[in-house]
Amino acid sequence: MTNSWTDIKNTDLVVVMGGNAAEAHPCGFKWVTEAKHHRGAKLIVVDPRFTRTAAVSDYYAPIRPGSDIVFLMALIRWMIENDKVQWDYVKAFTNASFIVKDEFGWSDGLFTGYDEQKRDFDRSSWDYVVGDDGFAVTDPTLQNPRCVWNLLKAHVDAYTPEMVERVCGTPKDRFLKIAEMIGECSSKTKTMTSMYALGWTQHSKGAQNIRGMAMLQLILGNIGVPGGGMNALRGHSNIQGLTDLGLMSNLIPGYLNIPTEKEPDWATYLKSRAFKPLMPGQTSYWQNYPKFMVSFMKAMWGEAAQKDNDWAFHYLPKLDVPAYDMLRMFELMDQDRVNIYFCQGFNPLLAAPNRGKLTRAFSKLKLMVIMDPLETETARFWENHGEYNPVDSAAIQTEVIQLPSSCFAEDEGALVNSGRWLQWHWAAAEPPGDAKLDTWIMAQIFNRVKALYQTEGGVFPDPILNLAWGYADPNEPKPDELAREMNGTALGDVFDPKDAAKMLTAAGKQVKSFAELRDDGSTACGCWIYSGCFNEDGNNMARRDNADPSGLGVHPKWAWSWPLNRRTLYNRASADLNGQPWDPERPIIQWTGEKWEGNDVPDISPTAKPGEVMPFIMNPEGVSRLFSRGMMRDGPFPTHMEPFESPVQNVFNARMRGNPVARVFESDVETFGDASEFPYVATSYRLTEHFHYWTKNNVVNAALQPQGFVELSVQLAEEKGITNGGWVRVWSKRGEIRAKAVVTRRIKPMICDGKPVHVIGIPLHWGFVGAAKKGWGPNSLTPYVGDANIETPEYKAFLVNIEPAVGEAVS
Amino acid sequence: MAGRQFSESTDEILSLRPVEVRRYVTFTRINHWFTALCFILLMLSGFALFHPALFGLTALFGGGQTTRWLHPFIGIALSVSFLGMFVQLVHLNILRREDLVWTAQIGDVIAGHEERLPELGKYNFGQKSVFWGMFWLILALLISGIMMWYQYFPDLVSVETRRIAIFVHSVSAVLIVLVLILHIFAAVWTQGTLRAMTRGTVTGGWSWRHHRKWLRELARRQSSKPAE
Amino acid sequence: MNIPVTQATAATAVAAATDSPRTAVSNPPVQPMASNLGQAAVVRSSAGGPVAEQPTALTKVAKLIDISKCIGCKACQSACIEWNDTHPAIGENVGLYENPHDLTDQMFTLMRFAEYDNPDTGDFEWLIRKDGCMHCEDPGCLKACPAPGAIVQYSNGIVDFIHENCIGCGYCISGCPFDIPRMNPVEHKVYKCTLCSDRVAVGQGPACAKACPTQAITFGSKDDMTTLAAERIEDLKGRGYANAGLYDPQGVGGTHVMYVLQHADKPSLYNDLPDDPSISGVVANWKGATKPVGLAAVGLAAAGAAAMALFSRGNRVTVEDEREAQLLVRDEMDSVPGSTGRDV
Amino acid sequence: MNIDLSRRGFLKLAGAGVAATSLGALGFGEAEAAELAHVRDFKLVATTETRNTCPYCSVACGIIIYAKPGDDGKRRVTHIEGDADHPVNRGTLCPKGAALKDFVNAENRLTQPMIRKPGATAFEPITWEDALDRIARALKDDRDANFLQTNEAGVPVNRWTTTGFLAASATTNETAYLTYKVVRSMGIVGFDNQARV
Repeated sequence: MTNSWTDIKNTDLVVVMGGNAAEAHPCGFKWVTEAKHHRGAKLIVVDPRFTRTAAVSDYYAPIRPGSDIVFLMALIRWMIENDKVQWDYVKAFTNASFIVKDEFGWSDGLFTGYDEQKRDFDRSSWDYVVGDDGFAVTDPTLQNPRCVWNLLKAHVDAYTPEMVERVCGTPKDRFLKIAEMIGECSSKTKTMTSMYALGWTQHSKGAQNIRGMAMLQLILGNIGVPGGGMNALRGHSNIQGLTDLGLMSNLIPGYLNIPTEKEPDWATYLKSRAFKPLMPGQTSYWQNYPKFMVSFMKAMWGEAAQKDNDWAFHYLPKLDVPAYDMLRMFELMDQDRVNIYFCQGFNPLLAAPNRGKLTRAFSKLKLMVIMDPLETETARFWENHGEYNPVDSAAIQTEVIQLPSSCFAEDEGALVNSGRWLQWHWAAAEPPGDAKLDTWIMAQIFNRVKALYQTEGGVFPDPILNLAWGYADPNEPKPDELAREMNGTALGDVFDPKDAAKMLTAAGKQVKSFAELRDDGSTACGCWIYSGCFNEDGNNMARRDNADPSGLGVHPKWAWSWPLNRRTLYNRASADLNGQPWDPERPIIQWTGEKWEGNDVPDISPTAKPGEVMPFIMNPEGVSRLFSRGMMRDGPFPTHMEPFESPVQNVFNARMRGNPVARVFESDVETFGDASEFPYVATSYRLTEHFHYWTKNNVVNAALQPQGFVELSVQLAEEKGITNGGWVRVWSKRGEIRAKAVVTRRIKPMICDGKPVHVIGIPLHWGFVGAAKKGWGPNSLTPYVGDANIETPEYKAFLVNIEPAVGEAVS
Repeated sequence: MAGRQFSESTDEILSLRPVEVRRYVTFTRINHWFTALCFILLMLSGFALFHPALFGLTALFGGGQTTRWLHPFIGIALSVSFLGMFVQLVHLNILRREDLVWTAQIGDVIAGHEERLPELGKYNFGQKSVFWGMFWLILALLISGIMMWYQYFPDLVSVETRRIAIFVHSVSAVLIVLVLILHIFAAVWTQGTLRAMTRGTVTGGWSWRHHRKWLRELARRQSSKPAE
Repeated sequence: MNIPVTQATAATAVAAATDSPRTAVSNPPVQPMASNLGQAAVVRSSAGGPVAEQPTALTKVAKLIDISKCIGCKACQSACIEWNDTHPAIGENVGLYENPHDLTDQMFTLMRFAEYDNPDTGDFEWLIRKDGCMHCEDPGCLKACPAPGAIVQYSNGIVDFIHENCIGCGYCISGCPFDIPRMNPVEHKVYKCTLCSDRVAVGQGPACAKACPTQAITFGSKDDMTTLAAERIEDLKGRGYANAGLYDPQGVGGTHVMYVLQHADKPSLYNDLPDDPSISGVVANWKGATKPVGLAAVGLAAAGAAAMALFSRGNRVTVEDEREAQLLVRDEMDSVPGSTGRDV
Repeated sequence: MNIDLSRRGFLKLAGAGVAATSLGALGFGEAEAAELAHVRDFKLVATTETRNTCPYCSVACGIIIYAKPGDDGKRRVTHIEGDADHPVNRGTLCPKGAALKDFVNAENRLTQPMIRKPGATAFEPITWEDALDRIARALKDDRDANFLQTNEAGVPVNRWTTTGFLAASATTNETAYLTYKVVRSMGIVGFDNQARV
């Protein structure tokens, strides 16, 4: 989220598209009802199903799963056509005026540079024209036909309301009414917020869905302002934290990167991360990258990381592929190229796509280690549960070790909420039986492996032997020790760069914030964006002053928000070129003539003059991007792409299947189904009564929605002879499930490209362990393909068939 | 053989001086008193739940919960028991022409001028009314009682029907208690009656006075028995 | 930084809530607190059970359920289960979102879902109503109950069951105009929402109102809730719901659980919420006239019969009657031709 | 004789009825049966309160955990409720959060390490010592066998692809950071977390 949960109360219009906030985030959704009640805000819901969010909306429109880009581009087109543009914002704070290279273009649904063999674009043409001075060329008058604004106008021209009706199945009048409501938020004093979640991410072009809305928000001038923003409603309680901390193949805490093979040394690695400003006088904050990186290496390897060994650069692995993400690992497993796999609080057997493939892949492991507070299907993938898990245990040679871990009630530490607040919590009880804290388990594993290397030697033991492990009890590092390590410590005295005589922090003390981090090895910091969370003021994450002096829902002294306790990202953009708030009634920060001040921590240097330094300091341009250059693999503008399994062909290019650059493993190609065999569109989701597969173990939540079901329209039910509450069989090319049928008027057939499209909703929760009735997850059906940029699986749009089935099978 | 129109086969003149007549055999008397016992228990437990002022009666049964579950079972017992009575007594309780005359001359009944009334069989219209009153009210109580027997039949009828059932049950209960009072009163007021249900016999005078046709038939029956 | 853990000690003084709570948004105490809901606050009690002569005058409370804010998430059900330590069964799907499928003795509140195609706007609406005890000012359950003190009404308006006194007859189930109370088939006691009387008694709001994520359920004084409702109704009218209104049915004297309805002209749209509920005439008659009249009739009859038995001579059999009987028997026996004699 | 007896009997009966009636009217029954009105004992009395955060979604609602010692002397959770002081949830909780107690105390909580041997049809208990030693041994062996120090071009790559680690989504930052350190120090690249899905 760019903004915080409590900030939503400042909005005038909430658009829930690509999500189901009321069901997935009920307590956060409170701030929507608050905005409706006290600000008269309106709520729009666009969703294939009439959800419980829609139940309290002011306006609802249906949409075919996987067609969101068309809807969003059509909204942009409508805004431009009807002059619903926050012009001052667009001209000053976006790259609308930047001139793009002449070679860049788009035709037949593809941008320039496509290589069908590689399934990749050559993105070199997707960039600005850069002048001899090294700065990008712009046309502030927006007259140049090659400026971003004019290219955008041309790009969205095809996305007419009629096109929306044709591709999305959304009635034209519904679309136009929504466009009109949204258009009102181009006013400087009206804001719209976008609340989305997996409804946008779980597509083969998920990132482009989100970009589409982000662009719309920029055009309306809604990024950085109270009540605005792009608000990704993160799923799990610390998904944000784990992402911040880089627990991914290619990340280092604080959104730094693991080097690739093309960066064989420190100098090369840093060279591609120079982040030289693309416009004169701009702050390009990533120029501090080396400070963050060196401090991280010092936190990891302490004394072993020195300037002369490039800060132990080779202790880091180098990637040969963009990422060894979950899907790639399961693919490698299936190829018998993985031996050991750890699942820490994760149930991939039900969470990853194409369960059949997963079972096959897990069966090829030598050892699987589970750390979990609860029983999971993954831990028991080898156990026969009749039709619910029809495996031959004897044939599975995988050893499985299941380690009982603690849960939230029993441990201490911080979780990062969707609004980037780090909130500390304390242990209330002791783990049951012999269950142990995760930190203890990780320390035990590490210490034992280290001891083996110490006694036996082995391959490249250095990074293990030298890992910084200065914890009071090496067997159980304490949460506050780890938090302090993440915050960062001065290893030597840290001085003010502007005044070498002024010592900011003495050696041995906690650094105050990442502003004190250095690239000379005098600071260590585990996660630079968290720097400031546990400094010499104490544990700021444990703060509990809920005061809100501004009344804008800032709560500056409640817990701690990264970065620097800033509650709204890009908040500099909430003020105009003179530094005055666009909306005087919602002033979040303003320029006093000398510095930035206000209700939030300014997202810019406090002395950066408003007319000179632009708000988007994390971009070398200083402005936001309507045209994303080569940053995304599938295009600088979002363009319509059908799901890999779609009932209709891409209107731009009938030959194009799904996202043309999404990664498809060879073995999975044949598992994609066609509309001839699988005529119905399925979409998967979670019900508000449940939390993924966890609450299966909870008798209360199991009672509130006890049994697996699918939802379908009255019309489809009649067509197929399916009765409400009766059994159905749903199958795709990859597997089948049985479930009860919920026949409802909340799902209605749509007409797309002249033919009726039926949507079948498949909620997830059920498996073969737990208190709830046994059942299947939708992942028995879903295709094994992910988003082109981030590999999130396409769970929200795929094809199935359905028929009535008979009662409970014997298991 | 002389016809048996006004008497049971077990009714019999037992002695002549003085005349003593068997009115009820032992089985019938046990049946009656068992029914009566059930009735009393039902009345007590029913009254306890009927009016708050009488809730204290639940103490006799060991509290409200016990009273609540016991009452319907006693009701079933009574119904079965009464059915036995019904089978034994029903044919002499069918209304006859003389019952109309009796009813028309109810004043003479109350005044004790029975000589002005027609001769009656084993039962007079009052007794028949008690019989049929009991029958219909027990039937109503049984049916409505089952409808409101929540422990075993929670979903037998709709809430609306159950409300009516409860209403019918309580009104019927009041009526049947009134019938009972009439029954006991008549038994007491008409002296010499009670022994019919205690000893099983009545005096000849009682029979002559109240049920002369019955007595007459018994005498005829016993005189007309074939010779040994 | 405040202290994260507090340990209550037995030595802590017993505090008491002086009046009804005005909100559900507060954290409950762990120190012993005196309850203000006891015999002293009872204004009505079933079947002539004991009431306080001068009941503690507590502010009337109400729970306001704003259906236009309700997202049907069932947090109220969940919070209710956890607070009241009930155990609803894990059932099955029968094609509905209602789970359990109805109120039970283990589920005091239930989200009911109604799909409605609004003919006036052409829009589809999903009307979700939290069902549960309405805490009537004139409670039909209390009226129907035959067990003294098994159902009481406190001066703050809460209608509560005193389970020790419940005899399990189920009359309250028939007496309720909203079909709310449910029998526990094992204990033979009837259960329903208590409005979390144990929480209210120590100054806390009901668990459901505290939990409700969108604050569609709010709790406070009935006056405050009525004012809040008016504000919400105004907002809804501004959003095109011309018939938005408050559901506080006067047929039962008003209720201490009220709804803000988008379509207050048609409460029955919301899964058969009664349009104009009142205590059934049958129940009223049964508990009204029948009781005293019936008892009087029985009493009078008994007394009359007793008096007559005492003071009138009764119908006696005379000596002449006995003689007449002997004559008759003799005559009848003899009169029969072919008689072989007396078979006595 | 009969008559008199009968009359006495009747009077007795009538008298009993009147007596019962009067007793009832005098409140005989209530004094005996009616429990005075009262509410349930407040169940949080004498519990400990701990501030915590709901582990489900990222609204991260503030919660208060109420606990008291169980039979084994260990502190056990008896109730969980929203923290009214929390600026985001203001004491509210969703249907999952409101039922957290039954998550913590779920029957399916794991309480001891288990091992499933190759081809076996069931888990069997194993001690922590043995389990951790087995894991460490397996890691060391696999790493030594499959760690790739340089690629074909001779560039140092120091990666290990035959072992993977899937991290959680509800562990604390502190656990996550420690996990990061351990996994990265070994050179594991098959590293991912729930954010992927």
